[in-house]
Amino acid sequence: MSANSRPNTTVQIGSLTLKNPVMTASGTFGYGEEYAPYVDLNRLGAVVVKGISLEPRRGNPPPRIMETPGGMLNAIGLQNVGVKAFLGKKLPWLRQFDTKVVVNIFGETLEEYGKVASALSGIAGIHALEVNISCPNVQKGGHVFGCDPDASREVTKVVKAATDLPVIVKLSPNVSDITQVARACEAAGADALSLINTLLGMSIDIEKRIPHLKNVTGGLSGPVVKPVALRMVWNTVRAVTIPVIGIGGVMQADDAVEFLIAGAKAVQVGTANFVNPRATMEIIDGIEEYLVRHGLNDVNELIGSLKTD
Amino acid sequence: MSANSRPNTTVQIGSLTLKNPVMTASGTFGYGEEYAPYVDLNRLGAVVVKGISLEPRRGNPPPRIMETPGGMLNAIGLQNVGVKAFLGKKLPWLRQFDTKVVVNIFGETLEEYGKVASALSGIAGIHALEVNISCPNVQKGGHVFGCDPDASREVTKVVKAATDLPVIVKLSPNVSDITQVARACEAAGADALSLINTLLGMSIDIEKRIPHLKNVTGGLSGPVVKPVALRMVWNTVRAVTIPVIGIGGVMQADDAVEFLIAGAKAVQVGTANFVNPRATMEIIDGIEEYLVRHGLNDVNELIGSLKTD
Amino acid sequence: MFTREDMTATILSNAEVAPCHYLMTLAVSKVFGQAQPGQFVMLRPVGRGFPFLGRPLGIYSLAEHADGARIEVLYRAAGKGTKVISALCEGDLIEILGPLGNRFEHKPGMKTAVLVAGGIGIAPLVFLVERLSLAALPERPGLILYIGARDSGSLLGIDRMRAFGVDVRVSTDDGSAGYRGPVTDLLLRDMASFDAATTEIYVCGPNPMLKRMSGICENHTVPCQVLMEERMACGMGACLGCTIEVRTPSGVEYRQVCADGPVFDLRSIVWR
Amino acid sequence: MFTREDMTATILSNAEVAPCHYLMTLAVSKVFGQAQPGQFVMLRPVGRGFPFLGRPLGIYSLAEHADGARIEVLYRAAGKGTKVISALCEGDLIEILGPLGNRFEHKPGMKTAVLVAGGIGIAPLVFLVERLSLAALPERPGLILYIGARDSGSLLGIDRMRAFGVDVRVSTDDGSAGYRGPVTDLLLRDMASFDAATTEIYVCGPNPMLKRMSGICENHTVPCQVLMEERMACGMGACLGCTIEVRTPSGVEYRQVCADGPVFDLRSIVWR
Ligand SMILES: Cc1cc2nc3c(=O)[nH]c(=O)nc-3n(C[C@H](O)[C@H](O)[C@H](O)COP(=O)(O)OP(=O)(O)OC[C@H]3O[C@@H](n4cnc5c(N)ncnc54)[C@H](O)[C@@H]3O)c2cc1C
Ligand SMILES: Cc1cc2nc3c(=O)[nH]c(=O)nc-3n(C[C@H](O)[C@H](O)[C@H](O)COP(=O)(O)OP(=O)(O)OC[C@H]3O[C@@H](n4cnc5c(N)ncnc54)[C@H](O)[C@@H]3O)c2cc1C
Ligand SMILES: Cc1cc2nc3c(=O)[nH]c(=O)nc-3n(C[C@H](O)[C@H](O)[C@H](O)COP(=O)(O)O)c2cc1C
Ligand SMILES: Cc1cc2nc3c(=O)[nH]c(=O)nc-3n(C[C@H](O)[C@H](O)[C@H](O)COP(=O)(O)O)c2cc1C
Ligand code: FES
Ligand code: FES
Repeated sequence: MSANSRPNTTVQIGSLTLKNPVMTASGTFGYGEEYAPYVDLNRLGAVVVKGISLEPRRGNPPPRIMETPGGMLNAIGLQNVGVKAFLGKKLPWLRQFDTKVVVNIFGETLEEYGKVASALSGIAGIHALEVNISCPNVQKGGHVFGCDPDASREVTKVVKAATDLPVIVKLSPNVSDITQVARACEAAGADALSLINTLLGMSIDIEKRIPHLKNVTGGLSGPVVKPVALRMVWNTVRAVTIPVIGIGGVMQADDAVEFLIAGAKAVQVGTANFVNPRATMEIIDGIEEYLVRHGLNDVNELIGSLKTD
Repeated sequence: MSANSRPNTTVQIGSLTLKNPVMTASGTFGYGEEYAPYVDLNRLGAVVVKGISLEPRRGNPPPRIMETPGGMLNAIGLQNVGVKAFLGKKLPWLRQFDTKVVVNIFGETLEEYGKVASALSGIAGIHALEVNISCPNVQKGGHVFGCDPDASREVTKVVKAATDLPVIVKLSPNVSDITQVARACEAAGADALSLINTLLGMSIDIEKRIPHLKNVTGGLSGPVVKPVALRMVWNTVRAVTIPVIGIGGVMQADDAVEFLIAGAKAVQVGTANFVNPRATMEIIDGIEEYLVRHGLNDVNELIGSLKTD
Repeated sequence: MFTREDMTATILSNAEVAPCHYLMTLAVSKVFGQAQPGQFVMLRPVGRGFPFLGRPLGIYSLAEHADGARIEVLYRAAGKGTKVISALCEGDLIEILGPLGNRFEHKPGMKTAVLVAGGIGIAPLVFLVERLSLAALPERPGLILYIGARDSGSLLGIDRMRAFGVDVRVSTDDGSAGYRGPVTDLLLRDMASFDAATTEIYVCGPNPMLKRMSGICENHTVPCQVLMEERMACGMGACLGCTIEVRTPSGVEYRQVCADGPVFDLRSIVWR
Repeated sequence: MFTREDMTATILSNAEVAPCHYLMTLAVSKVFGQAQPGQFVMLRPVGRGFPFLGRPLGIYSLAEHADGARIEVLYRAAGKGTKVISALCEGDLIEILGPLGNRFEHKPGMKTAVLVAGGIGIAPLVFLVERLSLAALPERPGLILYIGARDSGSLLGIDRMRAFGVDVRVSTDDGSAGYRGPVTDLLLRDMASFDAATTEIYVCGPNPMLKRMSGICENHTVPCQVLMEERMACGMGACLGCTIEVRTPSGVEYRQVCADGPVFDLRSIVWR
């Protein structure tokens, strides 16, 4: 590689081409606008927006968040503006940027998943859907779709049937065997998988003897979840043939490189945005520096390069 | 409570009486001897020794451990001296102390679980068995017993049939719904449950592009797992009627108090012993101080006192 | 666009000014020159595992100069995170985000500004008064501060307030200074004397005090702005973590303290 | 029984003595008075999230006094954890465990001690030499040090060695001091001259050097003790994390570096 030629960082997530493997994680980057003062959105591989449902949602009562050692708990309750307001108020602003827009969707019933997916299809400026299956199925006694391979397969089928966009299914880590769910989603036609969503956790105010979160339990994220996320990505890339996107505790370039070496084709940056709004920019630069330092011409040479015996 | 009367800290784990709710976690306190220079074993609620199998085990090839943000990964591979050497060389030393000795056991087959359990029964100085079900079942394609409610039930049955000692079943957190496994073990006659064992994780040396652990994946422990452990304890205490012992990231008294408030009848201190060999002593003192500061005469008033609406 | 430099401050001093209360002076970038009263910053020690999230602290004072700005924050070591911050020394770097949030407002015709502070709640009000005393108002507004604290030792910022010509009325829980009892009692006595058309009340303090204030406001019409506090992660409206409930024409709705606030119409707040 | 005090040290100094190399002096409790050459301590900064586990560092020197002891550690800022430790200042407290591990041994009839150090590997050997020069031996043993480093700037501890009357033989990778090339080349030339019955070799350094040493030992019979390194959590034989493979009469077995070592017979080591 000649000294001044920059390594290729373009990666392929199914039919979706990213200029680099760094995406934002849903719910941690708002609708992009919030971070415009800190981030040049044109430089991002992709923006994944806050989870969208058919109708607007108020979310959970406060308090909704709490810091934990090396991470945080959240129980936002999927508050969002709903499909209509997203298309009317948020998407137009995002269209001006030269990046890929991935819309994270969820529902409480199979039908709802399908309706959201179709409502977002065939619309300029939306490049892919990410399906959050870590939601309670109100028709199945609130059992979380993503914790059951069959329910995960159903959701994937419904969404695939409702859209022509590439479909990324986002897996829950709160399962006995993530590869089962991964295979079920692949079989149902998922174009890619992203993992992990938050680990279920809890923390208590011992002076008041009440939970720190009004919702009692919440989702754990941040550096603390990285070892678990990395292990699940490593298991999943060897269980499926579709691309896998690594999520969980990516704070700096080194963390992203770990996921890429484990076999993830891209990473999503979540909680890191809160503690360092410029995290994505620094991670993009850091990955390129790593490639140069190790004499690699192409990030794809790094992906899946873990040596084991 | 009169100023100078000390609060009661005695707790009951089924038929097992502990002078206080602080136990050591298996594999993190050796066979007790290692910590004698730092800990007065007479003050401990109970000592849980390193997991014992029928035959001695060499364990995994090194490297076996790696630090992670706020925690550590280990793949010791259940190295241990085996039942015979334990009874001959380790137990006699432990007998001199006025504390409860809990022997953590495991096997690779149902038969092995049964044999270890009976080999340890009717022996002076052993007060209870803790059954580690987070082990691969060699007869079922290496599928981990503890990740399947039925397999967990079977193990519990076999052990109960083989011993008259109180049986504590130690649950794995790497499951979709820990309450299912908990109920299965309760139905099979478990006298108590302890949770959590380590979360499966992984980490990578990005310069060499090899896993930090020779075994590739390992068990995550330390402060990072506390929110997950606390959530699972909270779920489990409301799903079963037998006593639950909280394990995971208990570093200081405040952490122990969180588990007690959530409903755990006792806690186990694990990784904390590595970074602070006197952790158990300081936690025992700290719990008592908390009780006094809050005007509680009895630790049992604290247990399960979480207020939610 | 904000740069790394805009997100890094140098600690010029970090002194304990009262038991568990600290005054920190920070050398910051030019971008903080635009900071307005009521706005806050998120502070986070550099390169430590803990605290993981930034800590929101109001701006106590701001001074611009040629190649940057200097801000002060007055804070209480309330818990583990602020204790770590209070242990930082002159010359240490600290990660900073800001200026964040909305601002205290005042109508052009304001004749009297009534400030109500509980304990450390004085901090953002000092910055407000500094700006009001410079504001382009038809006539310089009368400034009255009602401040309550645990004891005389915990009364902070009063000297600065007096220096700005503020009429200071003190109350303490233990009576070691001024009136003995809640500061809201002091205010209540005078409420009737304020002209709702030309007076603005600004409140900052602990929740119990804020709730008493909203009780008072039910029987009076003087406009009242309050600085609300809630746990935060991002500080910029992205995580939706810092939620409170407010009454709106279209019913009770959630608002984000960091982005829609921290300053709200006290009468709109739904108290838990 | 060890107390909290025994587990807390005060940093008296922590200075960079060569690029990325630091010398830290610690005020420690009386219990460290028993420390022996080859033993180590686990160090961990107080009250930070990171590093989470202690860092094992060999003892470079020990001095007892009336109400305690003073130890020195000579260390390289190799990674994230030791970098944090290197940033600690005079007066800071640091958590310490120790003295841990076994010790370098010597037979009563030892006439010559051959020390082989690679880079920072010099540290524990300096403590060894200090003790050997005081040891109750029939005659004061001859002391020869073979030391290799990247360059002349990275040669540490030599002055102390000379002060103890050690005959120092230097090699550097870049030839900026002494022989250019691996220090084991220097040693190899002289190996034949050592009497296996009265000579003892002590080795400490990076793995590549240790492997070359074991190659040399295959063709010679001089006893050779090596200080091994492995990642550690507890430092006291409880976690079974710091495992290495050694040859024993009953075949290849696992040993714990912290409890069975860190000093081993170099010929018994099974290299990965
Ligand atoms: C807009 C705004 C302005 C503020 N201005 C000031 C000020 O000028 N001076 C001052 O002393 N304090 C101020 N506070 C309160 C200050 O943020 C908290 O005291 C601080 O966050 C406590 O952190 P801790 O780590 O010490 O407490 P911990 O209890 O250890 O914190 C645990 C978590 O809860 C959060 N938290 C705890 N209490 C509060 C609180 N009252 N408000 C928001 N988050 C909280 C922490 O940020 C942390 O994330 C302000 C808060 C807000 C929202
Ligand atoms: C018995 C013994 C004595 C030692 N004496 C000295 C000494 O006197 N001077 C000196 O400079 N170094 C010494 N070392 C090596 C020193 O422990 C490592 O350089 C240090 O642990 C690196 O930590 P880190 O956080 O900087 O590196 P990181 O790579 O960030 O550490 C990650 C993890 O790996 C462990 N680790 C990394 N390298 C080593 C290593 N070589 N040995 C053991 N653990 C390692 C760390 O402790 C940590 O747990 C000794 C090691 C042992 C086992
Ligand atoms: C405050 C917050 C809100 C989140 N909202 C969503 C969401 O709406 N949809 C979704 O699929 N994941 C959501 N997540 C999960 C993240 O996208 C990500 O999967 C998780 O936080 C792990 O990554 P991290 O450790 O980098 O944060 C949210 C996470 C946080 C912290
Ligand atoms: C080094 C190490 C060895 C362990 N060995 C065992 C074991 O033999 N049997 C077992 O049931 N659990 C074992 N555990 C799990 C602990 O007992 C405990 O469940 C887990 O570490 C979580 O608690 P902690 O966060 O306090 O460490 C081990 C943990 C560690 C870190
Ligand atoms: S702190 Fe994130 S939205 Fe307010
Ligand atoms: S470090 Fe724990 S056994 Fe050696």
